[in-house]
Amino acid sequence: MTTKDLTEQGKTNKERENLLEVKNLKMYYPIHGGFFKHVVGNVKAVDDVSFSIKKGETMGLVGESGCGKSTTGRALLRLLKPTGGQILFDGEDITKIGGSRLRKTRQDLQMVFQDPYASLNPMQMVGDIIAEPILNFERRNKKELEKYVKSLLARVGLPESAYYKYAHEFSGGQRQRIGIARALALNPKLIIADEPVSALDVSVQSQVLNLLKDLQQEFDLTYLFIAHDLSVVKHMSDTIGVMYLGNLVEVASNKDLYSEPLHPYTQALISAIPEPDPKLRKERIVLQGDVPSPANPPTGCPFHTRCPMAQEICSQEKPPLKEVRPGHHVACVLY
Amino acid sequence: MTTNAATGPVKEPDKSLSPWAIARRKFIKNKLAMISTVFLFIVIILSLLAPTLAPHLSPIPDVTKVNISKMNIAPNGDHLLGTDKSGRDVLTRLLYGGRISLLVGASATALVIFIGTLVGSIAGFFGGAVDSMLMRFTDFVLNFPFLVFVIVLNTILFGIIDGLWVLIGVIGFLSWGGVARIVRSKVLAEKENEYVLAAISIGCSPAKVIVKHLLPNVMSTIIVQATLLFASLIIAESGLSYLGFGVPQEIPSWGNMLAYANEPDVLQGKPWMWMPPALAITFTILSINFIGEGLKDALNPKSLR
Amino acid sequence: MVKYVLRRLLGMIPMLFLVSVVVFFLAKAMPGDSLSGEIDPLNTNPEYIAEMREKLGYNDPIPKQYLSWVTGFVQGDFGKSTRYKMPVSDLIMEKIPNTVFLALTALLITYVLAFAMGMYSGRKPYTLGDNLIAGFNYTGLAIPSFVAGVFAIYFFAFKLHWFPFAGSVDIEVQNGTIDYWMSRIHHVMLPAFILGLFSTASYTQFLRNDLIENSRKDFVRTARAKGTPIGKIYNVHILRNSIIPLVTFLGFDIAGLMSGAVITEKIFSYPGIGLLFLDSVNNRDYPTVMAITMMLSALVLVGNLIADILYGVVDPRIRLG
Amino acid sequence: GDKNESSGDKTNDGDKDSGKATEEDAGPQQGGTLTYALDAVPEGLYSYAFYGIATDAEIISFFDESLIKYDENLEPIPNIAEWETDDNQHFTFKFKEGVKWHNGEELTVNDWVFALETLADPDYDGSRYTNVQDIEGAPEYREGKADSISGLKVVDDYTIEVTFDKPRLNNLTNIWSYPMPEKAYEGIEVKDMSSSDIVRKNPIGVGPFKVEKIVPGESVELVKNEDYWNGDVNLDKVIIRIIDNSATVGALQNGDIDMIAIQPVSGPEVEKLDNVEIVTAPGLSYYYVGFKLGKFDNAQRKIVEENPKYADLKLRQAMAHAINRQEWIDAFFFGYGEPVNKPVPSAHWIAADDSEVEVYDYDPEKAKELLDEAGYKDVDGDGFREDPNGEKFEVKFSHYATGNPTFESRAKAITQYWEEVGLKASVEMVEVNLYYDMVEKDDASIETFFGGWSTGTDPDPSGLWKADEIWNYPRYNNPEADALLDKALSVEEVGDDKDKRKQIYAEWQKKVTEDVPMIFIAELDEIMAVSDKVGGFEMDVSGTNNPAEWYVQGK
Amino acid sequence: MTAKQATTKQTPLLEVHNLQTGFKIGKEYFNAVEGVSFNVERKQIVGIVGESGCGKSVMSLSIMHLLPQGIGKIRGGEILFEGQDIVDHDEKKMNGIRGKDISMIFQEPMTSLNPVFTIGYQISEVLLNHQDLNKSEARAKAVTLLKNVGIPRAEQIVDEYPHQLSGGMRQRVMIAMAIACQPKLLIADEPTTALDVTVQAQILELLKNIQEVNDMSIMLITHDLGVVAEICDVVLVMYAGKIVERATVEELFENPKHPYTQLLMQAIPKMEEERERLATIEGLVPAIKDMPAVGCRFANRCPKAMPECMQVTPQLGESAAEHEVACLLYEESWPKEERVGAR
Ligand SMILES: Nc1ncnc2c1ncn2[C@@H]1O[C@H](COP(=O)(O)OP(=O)(O)OP(=O)(O)O)[C@@H](O)[C@H]1O
Ligand SMILES: Nc1ncnc2c1ncn2[C@@H]1O[C@H](COP(=O)(O)OP(=O)(O)OP(=O)(O)O)[C@@H](O)[C@H]1O
Ligand SMILES: [Mg+2]
Ligand SMILES: [Mg+2]
Ligand code: NI
Repeated sequence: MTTKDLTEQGKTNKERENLLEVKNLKMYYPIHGGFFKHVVGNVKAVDDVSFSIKKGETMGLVGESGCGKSTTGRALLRLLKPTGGQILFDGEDITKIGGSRLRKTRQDLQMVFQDPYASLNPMQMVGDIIAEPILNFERRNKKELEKYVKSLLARVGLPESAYYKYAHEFSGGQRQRIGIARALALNPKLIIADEPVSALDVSVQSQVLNLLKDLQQEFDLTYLFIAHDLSVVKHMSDTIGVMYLGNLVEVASNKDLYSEPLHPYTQALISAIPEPDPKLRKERIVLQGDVPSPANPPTGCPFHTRCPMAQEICSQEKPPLKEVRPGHHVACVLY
Repeated sequence: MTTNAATGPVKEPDKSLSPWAIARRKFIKNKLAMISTVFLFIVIILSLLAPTLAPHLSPIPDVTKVNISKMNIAPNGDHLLGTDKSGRDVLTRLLYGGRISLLVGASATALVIFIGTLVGSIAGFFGGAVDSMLMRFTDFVLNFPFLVFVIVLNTILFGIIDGLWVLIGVIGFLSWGGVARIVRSKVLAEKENEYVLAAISIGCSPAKVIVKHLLPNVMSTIIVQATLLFASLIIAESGLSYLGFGVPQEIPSWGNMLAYANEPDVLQGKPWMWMPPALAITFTILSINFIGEGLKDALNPKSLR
Repeated sequence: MVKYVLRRLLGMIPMLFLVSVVVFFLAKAMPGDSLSGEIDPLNTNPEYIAEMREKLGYNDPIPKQYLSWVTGFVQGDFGKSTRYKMPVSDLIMEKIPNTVFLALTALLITYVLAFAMGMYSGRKPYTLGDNLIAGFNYTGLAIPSFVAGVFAIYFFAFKLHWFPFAGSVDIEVQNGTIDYWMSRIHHVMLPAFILGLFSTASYTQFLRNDLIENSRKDFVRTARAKGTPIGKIYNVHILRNSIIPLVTFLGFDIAGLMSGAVITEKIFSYPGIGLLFLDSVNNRDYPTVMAITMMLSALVLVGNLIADILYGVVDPRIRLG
Repeated sequence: GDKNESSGDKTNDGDKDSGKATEEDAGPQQGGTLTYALDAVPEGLYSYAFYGIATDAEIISFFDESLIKYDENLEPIPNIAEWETDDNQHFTFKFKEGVKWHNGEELTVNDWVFALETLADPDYDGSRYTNVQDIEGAPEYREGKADSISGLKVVDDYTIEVTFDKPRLNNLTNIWSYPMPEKAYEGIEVKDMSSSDIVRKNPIGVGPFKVEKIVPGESVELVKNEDYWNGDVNLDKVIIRIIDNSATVGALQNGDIDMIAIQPVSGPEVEKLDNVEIVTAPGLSYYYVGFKLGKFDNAQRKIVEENPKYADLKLRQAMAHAINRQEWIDAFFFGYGEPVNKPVPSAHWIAADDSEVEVYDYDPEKAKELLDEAGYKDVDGDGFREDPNGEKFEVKFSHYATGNPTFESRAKAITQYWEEVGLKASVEMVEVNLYYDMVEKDDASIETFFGGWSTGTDPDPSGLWKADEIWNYPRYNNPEADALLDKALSVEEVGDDKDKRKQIYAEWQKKVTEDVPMIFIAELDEIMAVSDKVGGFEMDVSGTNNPAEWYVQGK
Repeated sequence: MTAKQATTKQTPLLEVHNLQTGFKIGKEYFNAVEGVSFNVERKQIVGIVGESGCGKSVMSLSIMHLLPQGIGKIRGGEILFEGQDIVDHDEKKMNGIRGKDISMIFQEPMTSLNPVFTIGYQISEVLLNHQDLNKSEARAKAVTLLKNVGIPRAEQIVDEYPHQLSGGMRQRVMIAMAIACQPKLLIADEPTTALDVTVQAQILELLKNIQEVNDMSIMLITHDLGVVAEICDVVLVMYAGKIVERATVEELFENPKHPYTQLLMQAIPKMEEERERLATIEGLVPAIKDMPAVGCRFANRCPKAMPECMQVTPQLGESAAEHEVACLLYEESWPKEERVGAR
């Protein structure tokens, strides 16, 4: 609101442009071993991922547990230092910056976290939790600040009285709203929502999803929406990226992906989702086995170990992400 | 939109207890812990008031003066706990001794907690090379056999610095390793919680993350550790004094008073000289331990999440 | 595993080196000439002292002195005790069996008692028995060991005549006979109990709490769902989990008991390392003090290693490699 | 100097006559075991030639003996050997025949020669060379210039002539009188002797008991020597146990131990026990409060500096008068001691009578007077006296600290006496080893200090008092006094005349007491707690009687 | 499916009548399950859905007598297993049933296995508890079981520890353990919630197969309506300790009656249809301490609530009808105009 400057306001009306561009992002976690705790290997949590998000749109990221979704999200916020690649935010490469520059950039980049129970400091009052990001960047009159925070609370659907309470007094859904309010406080351009509803009941999940949608419209927000539930992602996103073992295997628009999934993994994923309709009981593609360890990924296509359509070549070459239809990217030798 | 409606329990808007307040309530409900707190409080007050109280409790309130004519008197009306081998009033010395024993325990604890928390939280928060370096150093310090090093260091420093502070410093410097480790592991565990990431993402500096977000959450562990340490350092003081490597003899402390039990004639013949400090130590430690247990229960984070 | 142990042992070297540096400088900081017992303390002839100092290298630069001390040390030459006029290594070898025996007995008593009481308390928390055990534990934790020791002598030795009040063995029995060992056990029981009192109390309490905590774990529910009798659940499923931390304490105990023995050995006039150490400090027998300090430091390291190895052995989740 | 371990043969019940546990008994009984306790840990050097501390000597005395012993006047008398001399330089010793070592070898003069040569050996690592250095040729032997000591002339197995470098009155009392079993040491280099088994594990002697077994640091088992040369041994066995101080009373009461030399502090408690008697004998040690009067230069072996603070004699006298020694002794030594007025323990034959020396009785008024005279007056009204220049004056009193908590209070008590006469005083407790280091090196922080001396059987006080001796801690520097000490030893001056010698020493004592380089505080009794079942035990100033005569009843 | 063939003649495998289970809070007991009644027929898969905290787990644990000791207690009702009331069975009698006739798998495959025993040991244990086998036989059988649940390298896996397995594998191990003695009833408390969709599909597939092969009944607890639709025959919808609706799976999804059920269904985003807004249910399931004594427990969150809902407690019919609902809107006695009929 107040912190938004006018030139940017102007831009939003123009043709939608990329707010975030990720090029060949790599994020390896070192594995320490031996007595001297030297690096003995790497967990390739994110291995060469590229995508971009347009201003005002939502990019969804799905994939199974451990495939590197959170890591991607955290790397974008520079909560982690990427091993390689570029992150262009608003045209600026933020991979290498640090210190105060980084902190400034973070004003525009915020995150909503997965675990509503762990993402709020239990020792802080809700009011302080939401006010803290603001105080980190500017001095504010106390009264004014309180008013602002309360307006945010109201906006996310919490009573003003929540200001003086502590997180433990709230339910999961309410906590998630507090987390959203905190992310909103700095009036960011991009919000990374890392599985914001995974821990919630369906009834509450829908509240949060609705809220996020409303806020997007109201504040012209851009989302990177991470979830493991394809139906939720589909509900929220304009484009969807499917991740598998640190790789982006398919990126497509919402509609394309569902109507015409290209990658065998995406197909299996969609088919595995139990439809809440007994009439739709169908033959499913049931994948065998589990996701391999990213510390020791298979050679070639990461999916070939479980792929029902795997060919010989799959185990040798890693297929790059190609645009096979307009706006539909896939990394598979089949295309 | 439906989501705009207030969903919180609107019934009781004023009920908002901070985690500390909740812990306090729970602690107050714990009878044993409360009795212990009161007891410890009384012990502390009595010790602090020693100079004021002494003249009322004993005809010879001077704890340092030797009274040859009043030596080895068994407890009687004048000397409620008798006198010791220097003709000093045992009760008076008990009060003064409490000051020193508690002071040594408390200051050493404070020192230990300070160093331990500093090292542990920095190592835990930053991880990587900083962590390995600090933890190696911690291991190194932990490697010193405590008693042995205290004795050696105390012998060296004896007479160079005021004896009491030597003791506090030496005990403090040798004992922080455990706290550092515990704080580190707690910080590591706590760091996994997303609120730490959240704090970084909203632009908090590392120092602020540690001080404002991590430490309050690790504090419960630190407090519990502190009580345990307080107890064990009081025991350490008395043990060292008993062996003759603790508080300088001219300063009354419970340990120094207990050292009389070393004398061949005291143990069986003059129990009033060593029983009071022995009981004082035992009950003080007992109450501190109970307080520690109470705090552990009260601060149990499971009650919050 | 063997490789792991070897690597860990190798890793101790830098640590021992640092410790040795510290010990060396501490010794240097102590008043008097500390590195050797070679100078006759009764001979005050200045020429003699100067000559000996030169001969023994006290006038060398510090690093050189350190080097010669540490090389001697590595080769098992800990110097000569100024007090006992014999090689420190012999002195230590003479005392160490006693302390080891004491420590092992203490360990045994500790673990037997802690297991018996902890199991009982953990299975029947908040009962009378549990409260009694808790009472014992809290007292054990609160009474300084020397008070407990002095008390124990008073009651068990002088009043009840159950145990001897001093020494490690009755001198009149023949070495190596059954009587000899019985006498040693008889002598060691009381000090060992006092030495282990604190650990006994804390382990009992630890085991109890851990049992209670583990009994709430999901896998206990699974075991019950399988129809496993509750006794077996406690004795097998829960205990096996609770043992893990306790067993690893064993490693730390080794060093802890050795240095903890200082007070106990003094009270019971039990001739071991602790008493030797105290005696050496009191008599400024620096070579002995240094050797014992180094030995105990090394022991702490070994104890840690043992703890880690035990951890790997009892906990399948930790793999050593 | 702790050489008072030789045994005497005459009873002296001491002034605290509670002893003589044996009087009414029918007579010595044969057999039985005696448990003798020590409250300190021996170092384990079980040889007179090598031991370092009195605890070891106490054990050695059960199984080994000296060639000569001392009566209750500390006069040497023959034991295994007799001697003759005309000039106090040439001595002829005659050994008893048939005295056997525990290994069966017979004791001959060669064993003694062996002992003396060992002590004079450059590799010898004990501290007793002083006891042989006066023998003619010993220094040369030590320097390697001779392969035997020229002053030793073996006449036959039982006769030896010893020549000293010059005549001295104390040559006999000074010479090393403990033979070593040469055969047993065969093949052991001198430098290895102190660590050899014969010293540490299987020591042998000629005494009434044989060492059967040693548990280091804990106990020693001795059995009757059937071949004892000097009559029958009553006891079958002696067990020596090391116990902690704090267990003394309990162990005595329980009968776990039969005998132990106790500290005065245990006295009252032990006296209360029904089954234990206390036997005392006057000791040869005394406590003092020293003044640091100067600084000693170790290299030049002389006192090079005077310390002005306590230079005023009247100040020192006043400080001496201020102390109520009787009260102090009763309080801290429970009556097991007496005020001492001179630098020689009263039991010693050279001790002067109190009438011959300057006595500083407790007299605070006199002390104040003296201080007033000397100009130490309270000019600023703070209750304490300032020095003659009006500067603040504070007496600093140092005392050694061990684990013993009473040290601090007894030191404090002394300063309180001084404060009562208006001298501000403070105590500094210094860790005991450091303390003696500081005292010896004349550390600036030592002004007045507490100390204790144990004198030996040799009456000569030179080692502690002459200006060129490092152990002259007060740095007492009076050439007249030194001259008297020299004179007392000079054969030309004194000859055989003991009275004359004593007279010179008395003069010297008077001089010292006049100069007050130290305030003599107390001489203590030796105290032995002895179980009722023990008989035949006696003790005097020269030590206990021969353990061969001890026995136990009722077993 | 199998359900319909089996219903008629035989007694139901499990009959639960008016089950009440309470927890001690402070000194008082509060019911987490309040008068629940239902049947499980042989070879039937019964799904139980509801929000978190509405008593699904407590109910299933009550059947197994696995409530936390000293805190949770069955306070009334009957549980008839094959016609026999097991409510008053002591621990020993229950041990004869648990693992043999009724077995259970849990939500958290990570913590439900004992970390310090091998997989083989843990599977053998249930066999040794109930069958007269020696150790090596039990082990051999464990290998077979592991193979049956589709674990590769079964011979090696038996000697491994739980931490060496992935979540899906652990859940398979749990299933292997549960079916070891060919129980008649398997209670599965959210067996797939912690798993990824692809793995969830595997496990559901497995459960279906096993059910068919072993002829057992399954009580499947879940909060995922998709899962219910996938494999269940009959569905119970629970809310706040009560069953609010019961129907065959087709009927329920076709025609959800209770407002709660309706909202639940509308709250989930569906793949095949585009919905701008999702339905929401405001508020929370009340804590067991705050349950209203009378009235519909859903009333305070129900968009269709009437004043009467606060005063009259709706009852679920006990008939074996295909579709039962506990809501005043469907009570015949209620004024027609305010009733919401079938759409
Ligand atoms: N701090 C870390 N150190 C080492 N490895 C890590 C770390 N954090 C994550 N990983 C590993 O990186 C991989 C990707 O993790 P990430 O958290 O990004 O997965 P995710 O897709 O978010 O999974 P989920 O759905 O469970 O949240 C995983 O294999 C994980 O084990
Ligand atoms: N041990 C317990 N002590 C007290 N209350 C309990 C306990 N266990 C469960 N409850 C209460 O019982 C009610 C029902 O819990 P239950 O675990 O059956 O819910 P659920 O339907 O299984 O939910 P979820 O989907 O989260 O597993 C809840 O309100 C819960 O708070
Ligand atoms: Mg994640
Ligand atoms: Mg549940
Ligand atoms: Ni709305």
